[in-house]
Amino acid sequence: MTDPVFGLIYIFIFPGFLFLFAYALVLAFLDRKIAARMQQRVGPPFFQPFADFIKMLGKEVIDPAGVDSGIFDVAPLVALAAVMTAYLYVPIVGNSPLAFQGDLVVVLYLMSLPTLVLFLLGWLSRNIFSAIGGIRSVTQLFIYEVPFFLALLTPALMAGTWSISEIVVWQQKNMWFVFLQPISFIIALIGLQAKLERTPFDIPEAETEIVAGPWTELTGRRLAIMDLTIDVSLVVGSALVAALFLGGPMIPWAVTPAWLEGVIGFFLFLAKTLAVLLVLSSIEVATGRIRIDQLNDIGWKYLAGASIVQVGIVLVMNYLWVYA
Amino acid sequence: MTEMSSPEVMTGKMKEFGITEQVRKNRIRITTAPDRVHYAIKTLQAMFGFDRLITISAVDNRTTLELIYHLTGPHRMVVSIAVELPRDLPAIATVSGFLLSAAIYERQIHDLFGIVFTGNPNMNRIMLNEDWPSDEYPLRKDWKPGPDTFYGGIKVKRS
Amino acid sequence: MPEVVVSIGPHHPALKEPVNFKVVVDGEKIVRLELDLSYNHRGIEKAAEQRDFIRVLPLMERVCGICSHSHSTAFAKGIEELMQIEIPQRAQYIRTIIAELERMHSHLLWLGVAAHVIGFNTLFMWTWRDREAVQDTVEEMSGNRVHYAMNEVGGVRRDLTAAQVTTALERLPNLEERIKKYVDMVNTEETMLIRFRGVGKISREEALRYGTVGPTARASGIDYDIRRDDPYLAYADVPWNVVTDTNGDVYGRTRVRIWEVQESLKIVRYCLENLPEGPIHVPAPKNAPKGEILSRYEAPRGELVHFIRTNGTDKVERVDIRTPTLANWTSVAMCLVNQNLADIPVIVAAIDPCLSCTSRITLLDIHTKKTGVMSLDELIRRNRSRDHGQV
Amino acid sequence: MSVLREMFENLLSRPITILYPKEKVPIPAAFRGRVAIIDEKCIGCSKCSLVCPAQAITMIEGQREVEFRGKNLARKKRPQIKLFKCIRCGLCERHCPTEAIYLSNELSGSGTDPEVIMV
Repeated sequence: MTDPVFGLIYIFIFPGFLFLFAYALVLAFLDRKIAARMQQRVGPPFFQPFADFIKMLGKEVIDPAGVDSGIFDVAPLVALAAVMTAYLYVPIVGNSPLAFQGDLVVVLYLMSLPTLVLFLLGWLSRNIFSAIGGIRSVTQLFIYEVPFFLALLTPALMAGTWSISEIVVWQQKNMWFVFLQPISFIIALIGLQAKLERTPFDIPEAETEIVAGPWTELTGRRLAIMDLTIDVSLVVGSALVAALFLGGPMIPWAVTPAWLEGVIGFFLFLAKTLAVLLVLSSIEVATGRIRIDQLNDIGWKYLAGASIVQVGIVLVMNYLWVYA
Repeated sequence: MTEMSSPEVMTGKMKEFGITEQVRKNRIRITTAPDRVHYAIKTLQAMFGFDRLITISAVDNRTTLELIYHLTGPHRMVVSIAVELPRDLPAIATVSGFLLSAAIYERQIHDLFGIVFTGNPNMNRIMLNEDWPSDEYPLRKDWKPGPDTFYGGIKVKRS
Repeated sequence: MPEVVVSIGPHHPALKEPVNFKVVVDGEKIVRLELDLSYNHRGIEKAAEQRDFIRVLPLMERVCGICSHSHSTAFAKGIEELMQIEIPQRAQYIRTIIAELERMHSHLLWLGVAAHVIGFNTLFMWTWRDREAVQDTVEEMSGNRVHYAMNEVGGVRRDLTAAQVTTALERLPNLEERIKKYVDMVNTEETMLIRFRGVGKISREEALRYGTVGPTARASGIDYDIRRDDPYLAYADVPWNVVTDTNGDVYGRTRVRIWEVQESLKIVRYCLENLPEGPIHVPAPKNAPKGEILSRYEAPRGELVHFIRTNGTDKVERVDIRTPTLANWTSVAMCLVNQNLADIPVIVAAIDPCLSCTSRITLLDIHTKKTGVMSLDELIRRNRSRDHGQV
Repeated sequence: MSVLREMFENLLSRPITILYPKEKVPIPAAFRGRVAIIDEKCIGCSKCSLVCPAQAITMIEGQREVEFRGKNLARKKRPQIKLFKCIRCGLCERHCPTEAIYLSNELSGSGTDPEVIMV
């Protein structure tokens, strides 16, 4: 990180925020298009998410009676900022220069900030639907957080390092974690689906029961930013799962011209995130919303149990591997 | 003991309630006095197995208000018990005690006709809006929408 | 969470039509429910008394959008019976065809809505895509997708040409195969089972006591079906059977409705194949003789009853419409107690409420000052008192 | 899971939606659209205005020589239709002795002012 100009470009332009926003909107479009085509509908044009974002930015901002509009403006920004900083540590084109020991834990923490912001918005907007929605989003957070964290920490356990980039390097030398730890991969996908509050787990935003949950009173630019937060966390989540389980943007054999390796790595990253997106979309299309108490049973009985079993297996493999 | 006899026999047996006539293959019509309605319905339930209330219909035949209870049972016969009520003070005991589904029908008739069902625990509005003038009953023949009274909803110039 | 009143109000995404539930919720459990109907009441019974028999039929059709043919047929067949005129066999068959097509499209629409209510939008899109086949058939026969205007006192207004019969028959096999797929989807699809099984359960005795009608009652094991108990139109000589189920919950109602769609398809195919020749209309007299009749009809949602009294003129003296949804409201109120808040739309959608049927006088949304509604605990209190033998 | 198989089949097949402005929706022959009057045939008997449930048809002045069943007679009135009051039930078409008024296949459009007169 010697040359500041390269650092600025890295953060702001190419694999940085500009690319992040563009890719978030592309993934949002692809998600809606895949879901539409699976239901034999035509689906939106490619610029639809961008058009929604711009339109909502222009819409009038309505403050419900008795609501502290200051916090209502700041909260979505906090959520967006958290998720964007999480993005910096995820390897896009080869290792991320900002990587440090323990950035996996930072990324996981920053990823769960939007849910807390949603709860705050729900509680603040003095409307019974959003209050119930906010409580549901936090209840859901407690349920899926434990298995999700365990599933994402087992690769770190096996690779012996807490930095995502080093885990990716480890995977180049040995096998991808999707083959070594299949249970964690499945739990990571389910946890990601729950974190993004997509259909089987969109209990907080159940439009047929509590109108739009915490999102009810969000209007204008606040809604635009919160939507962008969810799209960005879709990119960060799928990039995280791609990096930890599908080998990230690295290729095993060295390629003579150094920059070519970066380009191939980038396209690998795109391919893997799209694969993860396809899985997430088909989960969304194939299932209906479950109730919060059912989620409680499934979450603690099956997900948590499976992730603990997976941790056990990883410890045994570590033990054998170290002494093999 | 629910007697599964033929319609003609049933009509004969029901003579005791009042004027009985067999309208169609499986329809029997009984006209009784208001105070014998409970007794008639309860015996029909017990003796002839008419356990389901289809509906309660109300008709305003200008001189009196008429209530007709339609009952049916597993034997697919339909009996209609008609009761005449005086126009000025129409009141009758509720049947929602032993026929639970009658609660909504009675409240609807109370809203639209003004027949008071004594004993129905929840006699408030179900069909009309809250600020409908409480003494006007729209489905009575002599009711005309007052030109100046406002019946809720949007103001419509009544041609 | 203290006890909180959640008003699933007159305007709510889950409700297609205005009904107001004031639900008292403790956390996610429902403690008490207050039900307020009639935001969509248009005074049809009063208006019907001022229209002669030709002009009253379009009004009867507009009692409800989805079951418009039910209302106009129930009314027309009541008047024809009072006038003692026998409509030709071909007209009976055409009315049966349109009635069963309406039942198919109403049930398929309901299946889509039930799937949408639990968030399973794929089935919602698929069922409503397949429903288009039924809608196209009906549009070719009657000229309109919703208000068919087929009925007239004395018969049917439009004849079915041979071309229409063949195109309709060609559509049925594909539709049958699609419905077959939905039947086993409903039985095996985990995402629906988890939300439908055991929700809003009514036992057979309770269903009888609350006076439930139609698929809701048949799902609890009561095999009441007016088409067989009190046969009208051409149902007596068409081979079909009444479908019942014993689960009594939303899952049972879904299965009953889908089996009914299969039965209706069989009826439509039978009627189309042996459609008798002959006239479609009999000249009806202008006035109906003095008399009264209880005309019963099996609408898609249950038993629809028109009590008609005529006084010798060309206008009806009184028509009292009791629609199936009105009869089912008591059972909804009862089976919602201590269910989850998330299940309200599922249980309410399970009786397939048709609000425009239930209420019939003009009213726009007035924010209610006094909640004058049937509250649930009165029902329970009286119910409990009844159980102790106090009649 | 049968749903998965069908989902991926749909993913590869063409969507079912008809892109309305480009591809036209096929309108069946019996479609009840906008009311239309053939002025030559109309004999001004005002049956349609009597039978119309929505009272959308009023009779206005309209002298014309009309030929009806071999005889020609001078018609004094002809029907005038308020387009957005018409509910397209087809009763006028049914009761017109000379098939002068009928429901065509065009769409009848929509509007809020019930007094709009169809030309």
